[in-house]
Amino acid sequence: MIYCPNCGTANRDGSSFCNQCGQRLGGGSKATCPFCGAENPIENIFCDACGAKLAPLVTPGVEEKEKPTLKGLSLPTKPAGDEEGVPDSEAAVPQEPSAPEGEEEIPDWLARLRASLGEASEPAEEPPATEEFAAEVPGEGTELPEEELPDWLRELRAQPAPEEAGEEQVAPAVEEFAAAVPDEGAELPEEELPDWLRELRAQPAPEEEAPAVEEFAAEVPEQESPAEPEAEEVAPPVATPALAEQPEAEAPTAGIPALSEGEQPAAEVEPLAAWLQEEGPVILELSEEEMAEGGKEAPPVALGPDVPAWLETLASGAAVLPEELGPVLPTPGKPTPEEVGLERAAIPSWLEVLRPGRKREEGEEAPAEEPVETEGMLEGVRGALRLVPNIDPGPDQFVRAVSAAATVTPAHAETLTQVLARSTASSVRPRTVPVPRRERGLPWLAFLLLLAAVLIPLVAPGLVPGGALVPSARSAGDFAAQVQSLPPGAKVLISFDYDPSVSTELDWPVREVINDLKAKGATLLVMSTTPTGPGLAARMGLADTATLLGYLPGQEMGLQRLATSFSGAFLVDYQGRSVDEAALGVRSLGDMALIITAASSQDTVRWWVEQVGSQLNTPICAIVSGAIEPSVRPYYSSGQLTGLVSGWVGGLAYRQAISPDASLDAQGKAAVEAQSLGHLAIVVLIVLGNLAYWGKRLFGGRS
Amino acid sequence: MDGILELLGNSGITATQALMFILLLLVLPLLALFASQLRAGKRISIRPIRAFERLGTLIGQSAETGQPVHMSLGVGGIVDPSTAESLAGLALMEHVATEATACGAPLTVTVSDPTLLPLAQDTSRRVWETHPYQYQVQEPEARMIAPDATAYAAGVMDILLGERVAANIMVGRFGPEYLLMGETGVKSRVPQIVGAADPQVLPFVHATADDMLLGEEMFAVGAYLRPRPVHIASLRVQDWLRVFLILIIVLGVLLRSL
Amino acid sequence: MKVKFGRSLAIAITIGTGLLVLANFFVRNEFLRRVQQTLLDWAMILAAVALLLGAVNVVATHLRKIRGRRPGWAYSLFLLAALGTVVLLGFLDPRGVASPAVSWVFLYVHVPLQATIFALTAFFIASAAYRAFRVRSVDSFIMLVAGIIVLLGQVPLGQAIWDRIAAAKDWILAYPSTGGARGIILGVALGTILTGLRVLLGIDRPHVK
Amino acid sequence: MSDLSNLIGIWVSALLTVMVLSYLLGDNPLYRLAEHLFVGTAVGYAVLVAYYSLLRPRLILPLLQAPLENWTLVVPLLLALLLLARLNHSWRGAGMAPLAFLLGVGIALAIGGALFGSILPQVEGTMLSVNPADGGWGVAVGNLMLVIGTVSALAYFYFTGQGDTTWGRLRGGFLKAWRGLGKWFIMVTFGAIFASTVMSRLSLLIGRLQFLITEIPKTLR
Repeated sequence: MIYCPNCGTANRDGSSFCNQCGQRLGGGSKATCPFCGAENPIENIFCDACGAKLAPLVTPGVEEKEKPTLKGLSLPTKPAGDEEGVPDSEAAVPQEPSAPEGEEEIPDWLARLRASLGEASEPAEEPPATEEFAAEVPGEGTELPEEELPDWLRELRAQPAPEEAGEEQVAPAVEEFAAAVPDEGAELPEEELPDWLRELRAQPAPEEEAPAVEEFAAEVPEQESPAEPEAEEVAPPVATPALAEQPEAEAPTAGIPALSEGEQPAAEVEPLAAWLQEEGPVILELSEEEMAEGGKEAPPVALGPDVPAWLETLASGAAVLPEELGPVLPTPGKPTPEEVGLERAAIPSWLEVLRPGRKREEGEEAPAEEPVETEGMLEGVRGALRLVPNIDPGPDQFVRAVSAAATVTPAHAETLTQVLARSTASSVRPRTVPVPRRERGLPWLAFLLLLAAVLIPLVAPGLVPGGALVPSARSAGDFAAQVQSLPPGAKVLISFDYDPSVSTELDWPVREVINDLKAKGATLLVMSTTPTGPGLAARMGLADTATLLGYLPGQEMGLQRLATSFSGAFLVDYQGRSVDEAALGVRSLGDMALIITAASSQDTVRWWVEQVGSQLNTPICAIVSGAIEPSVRPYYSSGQLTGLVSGWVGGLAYRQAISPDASLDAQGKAAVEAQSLGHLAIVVLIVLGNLAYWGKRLFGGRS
Repeated sequence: MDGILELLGNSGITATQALMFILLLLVLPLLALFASQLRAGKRISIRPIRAFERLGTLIGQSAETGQPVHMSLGVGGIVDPSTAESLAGLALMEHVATEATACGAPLTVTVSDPTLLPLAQDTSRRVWETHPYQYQVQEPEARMIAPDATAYAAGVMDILLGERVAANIMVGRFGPEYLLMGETGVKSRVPQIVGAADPQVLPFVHATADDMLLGEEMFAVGAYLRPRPVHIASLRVQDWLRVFLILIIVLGVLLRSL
Repeated sequence: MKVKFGRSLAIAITIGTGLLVLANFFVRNEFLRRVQQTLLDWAMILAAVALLLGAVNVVATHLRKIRGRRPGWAYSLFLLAALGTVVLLGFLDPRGVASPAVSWVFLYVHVPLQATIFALTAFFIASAAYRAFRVRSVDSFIMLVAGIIVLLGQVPLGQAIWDRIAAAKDWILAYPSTGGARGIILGVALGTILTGLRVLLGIDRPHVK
Repeated sequence: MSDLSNLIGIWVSALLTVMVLSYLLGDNPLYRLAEHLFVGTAVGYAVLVAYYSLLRPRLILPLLQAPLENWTLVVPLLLALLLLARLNHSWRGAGMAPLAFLLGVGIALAIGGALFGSILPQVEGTMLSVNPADGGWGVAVGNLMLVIGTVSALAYFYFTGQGDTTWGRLRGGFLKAWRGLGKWFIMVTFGAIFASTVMSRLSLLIGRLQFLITEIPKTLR
């Protein structure tokens, strides 16, 4: 199922557009062109459809962020989707100071946000909205349009939510933030976006971060206290109490499962808990894996082996001096516990984003429309990894941080999310347990049986019922008749269109035919459409008795040219000498009395029939591998091929047609019997396979 | 009608050529129409194809275990009739490479035809270069094994046997040598997603792959994995042409029979 | 700017050559035919050059493997030795591939190796048959029946079991099996046309950075 | 000398054959060795063929011997040099032009091949009479199976669907039935092709075994 990021409707897998609201589904690694609305691959700099510059959508320039006010924005992109559920308070959001000026400058997500707000909010003239927000936040908090938040943010919310020690704590915190933020946060340049945020994008974090992580991680256990009450104490000074707590809540088995232990009555909790207990460790492992991929990070210490790396960073970061995080992270300082108590005003805006969501009003509906994961390791989780925000962001910081994040992450966060979301249960088992993939299918038994079946007649012929009875084939008889009707000195073109792979199968019939042709006194010209064909021809001792024209490159086109003009098709022969067409007496393929192709692919036969046969009256015969006989036979039935020998059995039939009295030699007999028994062995294997399958299915048995 | 045919014949165009040309031209307005309909918000659903859905899982497994993903682009090149199949493989490769680098799964891409190699290399380089932390992720390795199909298969067998591969994704042109690779993958218990078009090969794909892209499904990579209106429109056009062909066949059969 | 120009140029080249070569399928015109043939000749030459590049890639890959002492590096030594020997022998003798030394290697090393490796498919087909023909559903039952009839219809042993099995095999191969294969082939052709046209229209650009 | 080299050759090839067949006992160093030798000779041989049957006679010699007559070859020469420039990493972008050229040719061949090599003959070949008066009941039923098989297998691949309208549902149900039928025909095809491939592959194996059983004793005599 795919859930619509806009309205949450479940859509069939593979849907591209939501059945309910028409929202495009399936991946956000696209940039919507601000002019024509076309979706472009994220790496495009210019719109595929109209040529507009898209670059700023992907990487907003620095200037943008420095413009404090937002001028009029009209939203050229998609029409509003589902407006329900978007609280009024959001109307103000677009006026957020960090938003860009020109239309082209609007980041993609913002554009969509705008769109979803409807035309009503054409907010050009309004003053910077920060104050307004400040007023609003403590009371109500703003719920942002769900589709706007990048997945990773959403994820953040989904995880800490059950953790919140008590929601009362949150409100005061919010209040204070709200007061502080407008002044402080607005200045924070995007460059200071902490590395860990970037890291959420699924690549290993930059090198310099590693020491910091280590240190923070080391800090955490000290502050740690196992129970709620402590958490409460810690909470007020810390920006994101819930996050700080996470590491503490170590369960015996894994870090995360414990987090869900009965603390949180929120709507999401139940499924989340189930998920966490079952599958929690897995995410962690994945994350670790990602971290480890770079090979540069310190292993996530101190928080329990199972806490996802990003959570760890997050937690430790939050627990320690948040205000310093930005500056500190690149050059790790030595934060002391005292610093933790610093005033919140200093909290960087980006951190604000991580603030746990506001408490839901009584009677307010839980966001039921949030998608529940139905498959993969997040099964049962509501909105765990969706593009729906579940964070109650600080007023203007929301947009800022998201915009910052959006600039850094778009494609990669999305991609990772998709990967994660699609992981199935099997992908989440601990590494040590081998993932059961499929049964082996007893190759040993199969190999032995087949070898025995083939070897027995070769060593002791005459045991197999049916014996060496060769099925007579009319097509082989026609072939023989063609060869026998050749006048002496007739020119015959033989094309070696197979390679050594099937030489064992085709060499013998080809040799038979060549011997007969020689006996008829035909003039042989030998060519090949495969690079190795000339070598195979030379092997047959044709070097002295025939003209080896060598390799004709170009496959079908080469044959087409050969059919239109023989001259120039072969510049040099197999030996590297230039081909003298006059001496050969050949001006076109029409001079040939017979063309024979020995082919291992039906395409080659088709080329001969279509490119050569359709232009000339020269009869074409084919010697083909038995595997392609069914697809080549129609050409014989339609008369485009005047003779057909397929594989060994066809070769035997051909031989019988040439000299009906001669009986098969011992080797030929043995080969036919081996063929018979080999087929029987395969049938036996098929039966065994079914017995094994049905035995297991009906009577259980080992798995 | 005869007049038109004569006119065409004089300028070197036969009736069948004209017919095929019309079939080809039919695509353009349909494509434009459907694409604009989609852009205007028309809904079209596409049937689910499991192989595309499983792709991410396999890459996730690879990221988890650190074992590489192997992707084969087949034995076709870009200067022969198998070009389209090679391009389908390439399109899927771009997607796989993007996901693999994003989550840090090592990826090895192998080709057989030397003309396809530069495209595979450029694709992997492009994916890698757009990665913001390119110097900390591995660039997907694109390499040629051998221009000969059997030798290529032998080389792939070597990778499947020797490199503890987490997943084997093969999309492109495959011939009878496929069985060597596919069955080795089964034997080494590597999960496989295979897309092939040749009916001679498909039964073996069916027997060895966990998920298959059967025939033309492999050409739908664009529409399923990086959906743009034009890709979905392209599928729609394909379906219309399909109906067109079916109608022609049925009509022809009726005419012949009556 | 430079990049952009290069991109446009590349797309223009693709579309231009594509249309020139394609035109030939629809019109019989001597001039167009000669243009097409010239283009195809050039393409063959370029493909050969690409092969040289590919060989360099093969050598580089295995040299890296050897230098890094990665698992199996010793085999890479043999691979490079075989490659080097063949190339050296070929370039020492002006007859190239036809020289006795190269012919010997081809005849006694390359052909048996290729033929035998390919012959392994016989075993693989056996183990695949063990798995593939299980009756899990109506679909697989149909496959089983068709498979067994064709399997036995091809050999004398089958005729000893049921004398009309060869006819049954021929019927299956001629009608229902051909029908299914045709559906697949037609579908692939449609996919090919659309994929090709997307490139010719400049919508997909797999070759452009 | 020739006899001796042949004798050695037969023994070498027998040894290599056994080395490859040792794969059946499991993946082992002998097999790996043989396989790497094979890949090496394959690449080497391809290089020789590319040079001796393409580059030398079609590019190098004409330009050296009669540069004025073959002046058009300057274009592929230039493209070839651009392609070779890829060896230098900073020049990688230069390879775009020759690749664009190759792709253009390849796409045209693919489209042309699909139209004239697949669609035209296959559609024509499917327009068969299902009238028993034309060829008897056997042929008529067979042809009918072929036509139904082709049409339903083609319908099996239907990708897109319509919305949840009455017409859409009706169409969906109809399609579903056709697709199911198509699947059956495809399975028949799979079974038949699988089985008919067995024949060819078994004969390859038998051939290799016969080589071991018969050729080696000959050399010992």
